[in-house]
Amino acid sequence: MPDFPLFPEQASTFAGPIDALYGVLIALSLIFGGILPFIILYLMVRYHRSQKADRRNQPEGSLPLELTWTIIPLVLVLGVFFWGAFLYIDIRTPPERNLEIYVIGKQWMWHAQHPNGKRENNELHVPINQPVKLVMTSQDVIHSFYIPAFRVKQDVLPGRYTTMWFEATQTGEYHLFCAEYCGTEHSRMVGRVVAMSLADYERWLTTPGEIILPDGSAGAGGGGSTLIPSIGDPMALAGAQLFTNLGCVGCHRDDGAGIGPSMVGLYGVETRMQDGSLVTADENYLRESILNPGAKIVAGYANVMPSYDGQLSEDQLNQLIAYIKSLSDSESASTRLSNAQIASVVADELK
Amino acid sequence: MATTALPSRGYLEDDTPTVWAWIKSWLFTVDHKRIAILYLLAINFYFLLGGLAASVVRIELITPQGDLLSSDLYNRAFTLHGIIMVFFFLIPGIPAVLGNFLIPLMVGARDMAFPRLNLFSWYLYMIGGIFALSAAVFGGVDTGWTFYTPFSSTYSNSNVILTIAGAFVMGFSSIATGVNFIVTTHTMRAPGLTWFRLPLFVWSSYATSLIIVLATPVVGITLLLVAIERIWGVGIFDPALGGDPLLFQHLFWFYSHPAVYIMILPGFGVISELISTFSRKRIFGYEFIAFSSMAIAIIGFLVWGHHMFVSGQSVYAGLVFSFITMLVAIPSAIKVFNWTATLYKGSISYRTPMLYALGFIGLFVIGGLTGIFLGVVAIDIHVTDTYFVVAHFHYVMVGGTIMAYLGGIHFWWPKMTGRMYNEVWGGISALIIFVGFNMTFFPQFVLGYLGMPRRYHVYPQEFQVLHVLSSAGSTVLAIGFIIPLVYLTLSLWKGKLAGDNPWDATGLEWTVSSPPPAHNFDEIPVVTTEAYAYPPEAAERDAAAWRPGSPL
Amino acid sequence: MATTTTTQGSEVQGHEAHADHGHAGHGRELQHHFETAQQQKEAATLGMWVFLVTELMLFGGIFMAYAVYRWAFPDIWAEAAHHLNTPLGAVNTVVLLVSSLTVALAVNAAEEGRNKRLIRLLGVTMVLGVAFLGIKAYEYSEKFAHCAGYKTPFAWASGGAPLGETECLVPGRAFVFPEAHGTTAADAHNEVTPGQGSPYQLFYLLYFISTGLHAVHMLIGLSIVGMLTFMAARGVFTAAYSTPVEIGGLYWHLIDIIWVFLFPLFYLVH
Amino acid sequence: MAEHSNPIPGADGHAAASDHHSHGHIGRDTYYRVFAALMVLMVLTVGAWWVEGFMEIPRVLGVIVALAIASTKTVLIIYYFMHIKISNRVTQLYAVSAFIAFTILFVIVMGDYFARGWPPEIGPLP
Ligand code: HEA
Ligand code: HEA
Ligand code: HEC
Ligand code: CUA
Ligand SMILES: [Cu+2]
Repeated sequence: MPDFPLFPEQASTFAGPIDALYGVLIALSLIFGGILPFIILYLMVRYHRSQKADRRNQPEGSLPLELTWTIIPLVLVLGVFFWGAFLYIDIRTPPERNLEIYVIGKQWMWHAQHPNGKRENNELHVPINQPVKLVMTSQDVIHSFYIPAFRVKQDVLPGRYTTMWFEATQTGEYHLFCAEYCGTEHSRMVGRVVAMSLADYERWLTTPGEIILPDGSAGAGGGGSTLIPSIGDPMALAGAQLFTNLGCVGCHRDDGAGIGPSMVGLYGVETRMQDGSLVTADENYLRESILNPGAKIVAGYANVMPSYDGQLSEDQLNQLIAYIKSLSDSESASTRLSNAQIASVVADELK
Repeated sequence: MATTALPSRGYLEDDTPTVWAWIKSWLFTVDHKRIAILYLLAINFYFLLGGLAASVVRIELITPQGDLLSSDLYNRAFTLHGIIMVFFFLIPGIPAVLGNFLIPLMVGARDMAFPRLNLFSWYLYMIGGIFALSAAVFGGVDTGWTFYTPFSSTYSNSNVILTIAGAFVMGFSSIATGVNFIVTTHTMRAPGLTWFRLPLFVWSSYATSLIIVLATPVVGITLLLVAIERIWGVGIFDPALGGDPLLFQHLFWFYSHPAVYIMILPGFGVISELISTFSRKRIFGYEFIAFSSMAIAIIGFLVWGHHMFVSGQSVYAGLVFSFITMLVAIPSAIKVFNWTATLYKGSISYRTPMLYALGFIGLFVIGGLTGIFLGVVAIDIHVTDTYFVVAHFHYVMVGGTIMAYLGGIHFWWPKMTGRMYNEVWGGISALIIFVGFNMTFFPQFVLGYLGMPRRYHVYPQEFQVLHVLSSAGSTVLAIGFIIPLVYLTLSLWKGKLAGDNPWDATGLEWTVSSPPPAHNFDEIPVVTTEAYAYPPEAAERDAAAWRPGSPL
Repeated sequence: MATTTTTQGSEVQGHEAHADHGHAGHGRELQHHFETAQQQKEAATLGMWVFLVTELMLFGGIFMAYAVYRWAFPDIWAEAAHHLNTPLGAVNTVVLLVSSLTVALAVNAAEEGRNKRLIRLLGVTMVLGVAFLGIKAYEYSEKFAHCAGYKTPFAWASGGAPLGETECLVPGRAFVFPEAHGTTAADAHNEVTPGQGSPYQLFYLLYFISTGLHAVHMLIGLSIVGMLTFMAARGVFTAAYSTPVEIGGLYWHLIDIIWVFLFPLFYLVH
Repeated sequence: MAEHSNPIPGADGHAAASDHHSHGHIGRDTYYRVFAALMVLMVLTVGAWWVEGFMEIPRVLGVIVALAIASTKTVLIIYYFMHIKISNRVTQLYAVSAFIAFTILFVIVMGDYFARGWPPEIGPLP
């Protein structure tokens, strides 16, 4: 990196458009912030008391003038607003197909989990030319995930998910900052984002690395590479394991014959609640259903599901959600194994 | 009704026999002018304290490592800086000092409508200040001035409650001032002084009071809830306890955005007075300036969410807030253009207050225009919580409000004290402040766009050059702030007598003696002219009277 | 004209719109800085109204929080509200409405210069105010008694009948919301909702904060009315000078208005 | 500017104020009638709540009914008991200003929450 940059690197698809808008705003500011002082300076000198000048017929006000300098700035800012608004909608609308990475912020580190279960701390490896969607939450206070070179930032809140997406365009290492003040070591909640080619990324995914859980303990083994071909998504696999271990299967049977509704095909679909409302089963809904099942009761079922609040770490919650999501994934649905099968595979793997 | 009329005794004079009686005559005064002086002393003390904290922050930031302060201390330093500067300096600043002193004089009244409430508000201010100070002394606070939950309500282990108590009490002080201004403006105006004959300073103070009255209670109760959450461990804003942190942000910014207009509107009022006086002509577009103050006060209530663009609020809300933020800039633009137009065909003199006024326009325009950058959501996503924001608000708060405050203090100094200050030093320090200010804060725009997050105590190496530049600038700035302190103080003894109207200004406050008599007016004046009623030939005469050697 | 420095000494006080100020003094007093009594009265009334605006916004913050959470947890709200003592709340509402009437009549009496009637009405108002606070205190202590494990505050004081189930509706670490009755059968899983982090607690938190803040305002209101009674007894008010009664009355009505909203919002939820 | 541009009559300096001593007057019987109305409304609120206990009506409706009744009571109290009926325009404006400010707060905040839903999502756009 150069030692004295004046402009940040452009390393994502957003960087160009945002910098362009920024440039326009600077130009606009130069018109007002540059010309206006010039006019003032001119008037200051021209009409300084020591200057001979015509001071008769002073105007006291003028409606046309007032309208001019009301309407012109108004039109300009509205123009800028609409430009910015469309850009904003882009920034907030991830494309359909994307690589989903879970991010957990905690005082004072970032913890990321890739789709195959590979985890990393204070680093984020992403492929370039590939939309990446981060699904983020916090374990304690509000943080903010900020990659200046990508021009993206999103607060990370405790107790819910926020998302953010970007598409890196250049390989390289970039700053990762926590931008929302979060306590003592806020300024050390930094890391780096490594953008690499897709091939490198895939290779990186399969290299085993030590897993450090958010609570600081080291988990076992690498990215579970051997399982990927046979089962697919180890994140979901871990979730499946939990689903069995926590006894969810007891009520949520895939055939729908349990006390609770089946999880198959649940994610992303609208479900009818007892009070008649329709709720889309997204991450937040799933999360709420697990932590606070009584909040929304599915029509036709009783409010008997216990709350798992306080019994699951954010990690485990993410895994459960990934598992439930995998049950709706149309592609994987055909190759999907039943709960029991997964459990047995897991059991084998753990031996 | 008492009859001891001592018409020409200045409000500063005393016939108190003992020191104790003298102290009492100040501490129990209900005279709005004395209360203004009490405020002046207290507020300037807090400014120095806040400045000291800023200096500590700037020194620490010279190097990218955290070598001077621990991260804990650094967090406490900028929090102290922010809280003191916002709650104890800038919000009460112009209203409580200049407003208290001038509003009754300007509307031709003998005092505020509620003089004892006025004194009470000073005591509230002092009590609030003592809370905040003791919080700092007993270990400080590290939440940032925004008190975001759940950090402030659950995680921080610093003196949050004490500080909140300070801000809460201070809030009621500013409510008291606001109520007083509103009622005074409505009921105490001299005969003939219609709304459209009021000086623009009164208009803008009125708009300010409106915001104070409507918004301050909300932040009061919000902070109270945070304190309750902390004390009893019950959650309104902490998701772990069942609440929603965004609700806090909504409630906080519902006050704190309008609060930035509490800070700037009185400044607008001062600038209107200065520009007109030192151009020796009527202000251009009086009604537009007056109504734009009210427009800012009202529209200002609709934009608070622009502080929450990346907080997780809905996309719709983001778009709406962004849109209205664009609108709120327009009234400010109207003001700036009208001030500029006032200069045209005037007879401009570069007296110290005018230098501050011109500096104000330049800096406020930069600050305001970068506010537009921030209001455009797409840009804000990148620059929010970076030094770009820091630079923006220092340009409007320091470059705007403090310039106006200093300009106003210089302008009315002869009225308040009866003496003139040293004009040469005045000009010099205004220049130093202008240069130092730009040196300090302009690099921060660049830093911010590069991605330097705010509230960072250690930072990547490549930002150092700009940080050093900024710190160097802040030294210059500090010098610029200390010089007026010196010559203004000296002028109390050394300054030459000012006379009733040293600037040849219009306005009722200039018709009474300097310093004004204790009860302001012997006879309540009857107003028959508009504000800024300079005769059409005033500028011409003034220019004609200029000889080499008379003041610039 | 008095000079300001003498004002704080021997001079008698007129009135002040702010509730925190004393009202000692006698005779109708025109403060030195006002020109006419009419002006003084207008200032006082407007001042009080502006102050009431800030009071409303103070409660506005709480109402906002209430709105958000009620919208978020409608069922929980309904269930939680059933544990409040609605009859007592209703009685209290009536008590306050009656006191509003007596205050309005008192202002009327003051305007007409009927001092005896004024004192009587103010007295009745105070009795009603105290009754309101008494009932409120009983409601509160009932909740605290439940936390301590007793059915009623009296049982608590005398060590009497214990409460059958665990219930503690006072927000804090001990908060326990009793098992929902009437919902589907013996569900072993649906344990008692613990204190921390349940929206039930949010309901009670908001309930205690808003009624508590309201009770504080009641206390201030009572002392204002007390002060007015005292002044009336000293014969301060005449048909021509009754502004303090009027603005004191405004404050009392405000307290009433706030309760008018608190009652349906907390006690009448389905 | 000429005097006639004064937008707020009756609140002008005391010169103007003194023309305005005799505001209206509210008689005692009015107070009694208002009180009776308040009592009726009181019964209505509790009654509505009681009825809602048996009837299945949308929850929102119940809230609206309760708030409408409370607002009516408030208007009665403010208008008659608090003399807004016979106050000057400025006082009347201030009396409504708090409600306007609260409405702004309420509409915008609830708007944001509606758009996000509960549990809150980032926004309506995925
Ligand atoms: C005195 C205080 C003050 C003032 C007056 C302003 C004025 C404005 N502010 Fe500022 N602001 C703050 C103090 C202030 N601000 C503070 C303290 C913060 C940070 C809080 C924190 O997080 O700690 C902040 C943060 C802040 C943000 C949030 C940034 C973030 O955290 O992400 C935004 C976003 O929209 C913003 C916008 C604006 C706008 C649009 C104006 C407008 O009112 C400006 C209008 C003025 C002009 C536009 C200039 C004059 C006009 C012309 C010369 C004509 C030409 C104009 C056009 C063509 C438009 N401000
Ligand atoms: C009115 C408001 C105001 C004013 C005047 C200032 C003035 C200054 N501010 Fe301030 N600032 C804020 C309001 C203000 N600031 C706010 C609200 C924040 C956000 C806080 C937060 O994040 O929570 C902030 C944050 C902030 C930061 C960012 C910290 C961070 O995010 O990490 C920085 C860094 O450069 C800074 C610098 C300065 C400087 C150099 C000045 C200079 O202008 C100061 C110049 C004055 C002096 C130097 C005093 C001179 C006198 C002496 C030094 C004499 C010694 C003293 C005695 C004898 C008692 N400020
Ligand atoms: C005692 C039985 C029981 C157990 C154990 C149980 N659930 Fe449930 N669950 C239910 C019932 C009944 C419902 C439907 C009623 C409701 O929405 O609360 C439900 C609903 C859900 C829903 C919402 C489904 C929809 O269709 O919208 C999710 C998601 C869910 N459970 C996940 C889990 C997970 C994950 C676990 C284990 C950690 C689990 N449940 C354990 C009984 C159970
Ligand atoms: Cu995490 Cu700042
Ligand atoms: Cu703002």
